[in-house]
Amino acid sequence: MIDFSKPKPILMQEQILDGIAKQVMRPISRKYDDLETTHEHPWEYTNAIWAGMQMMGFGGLTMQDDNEKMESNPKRPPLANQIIIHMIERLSYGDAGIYLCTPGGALGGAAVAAAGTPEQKKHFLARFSSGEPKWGAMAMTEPHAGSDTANIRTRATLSEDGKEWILNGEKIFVTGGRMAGQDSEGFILVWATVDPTLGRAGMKSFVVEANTPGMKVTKLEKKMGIRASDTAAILFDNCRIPFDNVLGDPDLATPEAIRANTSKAGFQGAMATFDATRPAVAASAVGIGNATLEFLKEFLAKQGVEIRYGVPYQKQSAIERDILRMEADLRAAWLLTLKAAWLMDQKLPNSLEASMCKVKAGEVVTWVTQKAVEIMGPEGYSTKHLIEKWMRDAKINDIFEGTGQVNRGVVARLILGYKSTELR
Amino acid sequence: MIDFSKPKPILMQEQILDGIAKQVMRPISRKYDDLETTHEHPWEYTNAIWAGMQMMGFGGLTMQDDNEKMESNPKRPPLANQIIIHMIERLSYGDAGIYLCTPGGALGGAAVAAAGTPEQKKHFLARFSSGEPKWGAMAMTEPHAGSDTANIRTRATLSEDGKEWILNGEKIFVTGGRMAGQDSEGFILVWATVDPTLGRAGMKSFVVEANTPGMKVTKLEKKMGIRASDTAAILFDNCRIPFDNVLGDPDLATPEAIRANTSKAGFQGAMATFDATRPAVAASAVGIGNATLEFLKEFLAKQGVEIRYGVPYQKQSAIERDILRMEADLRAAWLLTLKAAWLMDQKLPNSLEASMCKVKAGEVVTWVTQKAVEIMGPEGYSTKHLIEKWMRDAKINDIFEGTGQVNRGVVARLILGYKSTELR
Amino acid sequence: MISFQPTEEQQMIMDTVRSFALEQMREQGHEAEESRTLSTSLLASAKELGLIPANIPEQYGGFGEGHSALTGTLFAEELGYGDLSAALHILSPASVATPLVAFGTEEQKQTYLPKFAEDSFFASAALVEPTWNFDPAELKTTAQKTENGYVISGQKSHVITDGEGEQLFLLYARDEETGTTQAFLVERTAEGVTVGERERGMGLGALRYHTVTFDEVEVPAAAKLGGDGGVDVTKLLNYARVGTAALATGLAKASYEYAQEYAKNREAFGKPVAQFQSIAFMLAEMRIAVESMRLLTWEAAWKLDQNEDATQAAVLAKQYADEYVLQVADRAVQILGGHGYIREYPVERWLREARVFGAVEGLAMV
Amino acid sequence: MISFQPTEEQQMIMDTVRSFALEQMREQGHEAEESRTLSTSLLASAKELGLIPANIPEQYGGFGEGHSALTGTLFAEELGYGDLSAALHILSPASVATPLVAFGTEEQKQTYLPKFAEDSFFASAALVEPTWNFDPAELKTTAQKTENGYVISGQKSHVITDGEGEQLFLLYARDEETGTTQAFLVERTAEGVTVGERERGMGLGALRYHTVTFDEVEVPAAAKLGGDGGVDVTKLLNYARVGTAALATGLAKASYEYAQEYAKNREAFGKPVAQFQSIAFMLAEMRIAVESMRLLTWEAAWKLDQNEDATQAAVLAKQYADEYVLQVADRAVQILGGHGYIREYPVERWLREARVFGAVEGLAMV
Repeated sequence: MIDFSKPKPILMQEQILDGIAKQVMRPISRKYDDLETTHEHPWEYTNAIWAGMQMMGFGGLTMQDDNEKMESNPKRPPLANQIIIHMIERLSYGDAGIYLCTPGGALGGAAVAAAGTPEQKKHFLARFSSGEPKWGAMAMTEPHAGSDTANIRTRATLSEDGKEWILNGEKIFVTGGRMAGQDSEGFILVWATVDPTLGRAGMKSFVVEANTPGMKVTKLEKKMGIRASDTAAILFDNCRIPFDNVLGDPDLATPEAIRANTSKAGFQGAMATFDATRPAVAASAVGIGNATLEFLKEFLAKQGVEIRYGVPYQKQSAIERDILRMEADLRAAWLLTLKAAWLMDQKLPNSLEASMCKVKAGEVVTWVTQKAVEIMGPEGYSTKHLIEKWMRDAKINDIFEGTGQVNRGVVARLILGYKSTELR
Repeated sequence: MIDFSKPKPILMQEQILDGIAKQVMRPISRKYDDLETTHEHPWEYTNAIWAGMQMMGFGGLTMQDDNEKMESNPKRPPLANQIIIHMIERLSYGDAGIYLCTPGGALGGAAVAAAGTPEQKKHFLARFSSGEPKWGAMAMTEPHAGSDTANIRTRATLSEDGKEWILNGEKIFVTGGRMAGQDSEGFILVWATVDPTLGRAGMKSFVVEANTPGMKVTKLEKKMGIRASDTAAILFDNCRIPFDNVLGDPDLATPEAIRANTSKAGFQGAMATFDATRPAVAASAVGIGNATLEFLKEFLAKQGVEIRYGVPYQKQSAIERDILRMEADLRAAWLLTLKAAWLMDQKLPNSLEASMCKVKAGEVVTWVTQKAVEIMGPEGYSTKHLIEKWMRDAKINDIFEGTGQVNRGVVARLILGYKSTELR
Repeated sequence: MISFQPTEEQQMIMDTVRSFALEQMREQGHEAEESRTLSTSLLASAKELGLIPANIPEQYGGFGEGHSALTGTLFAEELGYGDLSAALHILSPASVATPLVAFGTEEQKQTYLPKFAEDSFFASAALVEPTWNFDPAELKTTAQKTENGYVISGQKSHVITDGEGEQLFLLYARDEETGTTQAFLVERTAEGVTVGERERGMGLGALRYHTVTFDEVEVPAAAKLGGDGGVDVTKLLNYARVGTAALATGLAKASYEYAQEYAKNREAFGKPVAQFQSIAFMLAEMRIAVESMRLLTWEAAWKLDQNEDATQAAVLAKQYADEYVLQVADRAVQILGGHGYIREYPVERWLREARVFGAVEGLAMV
Repeated sequence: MISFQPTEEQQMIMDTVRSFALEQMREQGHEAEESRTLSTSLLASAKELGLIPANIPEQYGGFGEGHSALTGTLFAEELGYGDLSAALHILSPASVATPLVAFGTEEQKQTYLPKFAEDSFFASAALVEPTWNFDPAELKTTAQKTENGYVISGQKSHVITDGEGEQLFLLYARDEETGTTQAFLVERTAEGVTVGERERGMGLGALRYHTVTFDEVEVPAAAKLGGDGGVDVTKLLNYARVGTAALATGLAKASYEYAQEYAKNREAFGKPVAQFQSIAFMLAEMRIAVESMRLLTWEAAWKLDQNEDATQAAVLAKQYADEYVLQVADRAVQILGGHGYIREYPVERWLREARVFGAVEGLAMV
């Protein structure tokens, strides 16, 4: 039955997260935005959310992982992805930059959960639920390969004794790369090719434990927004990791095995990751949008500006018209996101929905925040409110995890039934 | 010196045309829109404009042709294209469907003027300035070649004695094809290939006199708008025309000559035609937009709705905001059009500007008319006003003479310096 | 619990109506528009779909378990996917039945609801007024209380009829006593009712709708829907909002699908035009628009069914649908290029129809 | 006679300023933003461009043949093309000089205009007020007529300064006597003037601007610009509108060009990303936007120079520029993808700056 009522676990979580968003995150939003140059970690938040997560019964923000935990309890319906997107929405409503500092596996964890063997999941993900906060991260983009992920140059070669992989290459735009690779006992999930002549089939992902010799954070980017979160460039210079740290069956990861197999499992692992991470980004976008809209409406109410529903266009004010459009667009983005997460929880294919919600949410939050600054005029542009920050934070959602253009391409290929050779 | 003052000839023309638009065209707009099924010719208009054109000193709406006439008089500045677009704007402000019934060479004439030899211009274009009204038309699109004009299949072969071309093929979407090819002593300018193996180089344009045996109007389309104007499908079945009726030097038009020459002059002739016809379409679009906006503002004024200029967004009504956007967009489209025409009058390259104004005007008139219907609500949707008709008429301007997409492609290739093999 | 899965029963309804839409409604759309006449056999088969009886409880001659706005939107989307003129005609009686079920007094229900099962019975709302800035909250048609009932005067437009036959109107007027908008059951044959000439618009050529004048029409007190308590007009308007939003979703889906098929089959420069990003990305956006129109509509209808305050959700769903149905239909025309402008292809008609959503409020109800 | 050809003199100005913009302004844009300080050598060289003296007649120490809004917009576009923070600072004195030339009494001109040639002299408008819905037609700052002059009270924001030094303000206030907006020449050192902390916004980090409080500031009657006749504030606002529209055009052009170069050089899937329609068509639309912003601005400025009623044209040019500069800058970021979000590349700064146009009125004047 079509139903929009929020399940209890989500309602319970929401109370806690709403409190953290408003009482913990908002008061430090401006501070960590300004502190970008030093990249100080927002411990006020991390400690609070870490405690909150233990309380809520799931430690670490690692997507599919939790679904499996839940499935072990047959009385609980499959909700993990819905819970996660609700969580992300609320934390991003608090502060999208600080949200990205949430302890957990993040994209790295999601990739392990999507493509790892049961042993790997257990081995690599357990850390995120207990002890000190830890972070995961994923390193995919390279200076010369943005959306063209098949063109990755980072190389993984086997050591002579066949017991280790040796990574060489440079990664950029690693969200949380410093937290995961240097500041905690986390790991970085690195995409590399075991043999460039194999194209996409040669692409594999490798778990590199924090502070592994040969891995070095070389740069932290200064960004338009989400400044509380580090965005790292990472160099791999003869970085040696155990043979078993390649995701999936390691014996199938050697160039010889791939040639024998000619499967594209490696790259498809990345694609499966996107099915979870794109709704996550969309949820974050919606969170920023909701924060903006709420603040804006409260601001207008204080100014005596009423927003009426059901008044014909001919009698609306310009602001009313725009606010209604903002609300409808944001709600549309959210419902698309919710459906993508629900499908995933149902173990139904959701690649189309994952890209659709990402396209919509990325575009909507961009215009909603830009419009909000305009509506609030000089007050909107000033740093005395957070609206200007939210506009800066918003824009990344139309860019990372595939730009709006990349995701339109995914949607188009799926609805048209085209391969990427037919439509790029 | 940058200057926006209208020259005298245009001011004088405007008075006459404004009268024709309001007093002759508007009263018969609805009638000829409804009469589409019979395709009766709007003689009320044709007779009036024919008289008016004689009065204004230039007969027949044939673009570059008039510029050359003007140039023969050194005291007159080069204004022909500016005059033409002002004329088209005003007549389309009257009625865009009826405007397309204006006697003259139309696109066929423009093509002759752009690519014909001096003798051909004289021979083929003289008819449009005197005697009974006559029409020209251009036949380019085929059932399986829309924007892909290089893929034209209509074939021109030489007769055995080499004295005639024999045309075979089918053309569709010939604007005014019946007026030009059947109902008057006009002609149809037909694009055909003299040798399909030559690609674009083999493309030539041929003047086919009205009622030449072998040329037959097979169908008149029923359309969303511009219903007063006929849109014909034309069949060429062994249609024989004189050797000299190929535009440009006929001796260079044979497959052998083309192979020896390997020039693309044929197709470039078509492109040169677009430099004149795209601003013409843009001007027509602006005319419809201006009619719509004027009517709408008068309507609103009668309802007591004021449109204020200089009020901050925060104090505007939704309608005010939209009307201001409509006005700015329309004016922008017009200024782009004016610049494209001015460049052409200056004998400066204008392909970029011609496509830019076409993109802008086609899109703007579509949304302006759609928005106007919305603003006027039930009154806008009803056939008791012409607003609904203008919305139907408007849409063709984003389609013919290259869709918005085709023209974006032209703009992109020109600004990026790409060939069509690099960007399509 | 969140779910996007219709019930089995709903799925069956959707499948049935979709077949009807594709096989019968779509088939006659062009001819109906050109001849300005809906096929009578089509309308007869439509009755067999049982939309309206499904919303009428058994004791009043229906077979429904009760009214569901959500089920209604599923139904309406499929009808809009078929043909909008026919859909509006088919849905017309619902805009009287739904308010009757929701607010009718026992007597009103017993008197009127069984009629909806009769073949010759037709009913429609008389809500819209012929003003450019029509606002259901500020009607110009007035109902004055008299000793025995009400005297109603005013003019309505966009009133759907089934020809010259008898017909029941649900007439909305400003109740001068309370200052609220109320609804009255008025027979077409009542004195003072004049059905004017058939109206014409940019689209909906096949739909028969009229201006109707009510000149001091006297009705008994029992004609006021809901008796003394009257109706909650906000709720009725919300039913209309989700209903028209669903129709718009169907129309948008039809346009999107048609354009997609065309783009896959039409070649230019040696490949299908769908392989060009400019076309492919438009199609992707059209798909996203259709999907999100539907979800907003579902959520608003669900809220209505939950008896939650649904006004905001319904208004947003409607405004969103108004905007995007036009954009999707416009792009479908654009993708077909020259062929999109020709009446042989349905997309130009769909564009003309798509514009009605933003221009005229309250054309249908579920 | 219609023409789109600048005069030779104008062309020379444009070429000079464009070189300055590319070689000097663009160069320091990033560093200036990060350090929140405009290069002093840049500002010194800017004076040599002679923008303001060119608008001041010779007898008052300038070398101009008179003020031309059109020439001003040509100038402003190039400055905006260079760097917006620097451009606003450089243009700041013009927002006092232009009104002086246009409306000053002989005495006011003689007193103040020659100062504009002095190196240490700085001037700025105090127009904007710190309210979300700022409306120059309804100022909250008031000027009360007294026996000897006026007492002015109110608060202004976005007042550009040159540091701590002396400075002349052109202060806009509601003249309580006439009920119109009027302008007053007020020295920074006048009693009751308090320059508050430097303001911060999303962009324009290098620009020094402040909230300034005017607390019962007494000025002589001679301080009222234009004497008893006052000023035609509509005309002044129109100068501001075309000036900021021109700045927006320049900023949009910078964004468009940068994105275009990037797209031609950045490869993906084996070819430059500019060869994908989604990118190429965005660039085409950006080019069209820049071109049309410019033409609307030119026409409005031309009308101002013709002494025609230019309000409608100026308002439209401004509103259009506000909208499109944001769209163009946003798309530039989008085309650069991840790199567009990084402060090393200028487009993210340009996006933050682009938003100021729709948010804050009257920042500059030509």
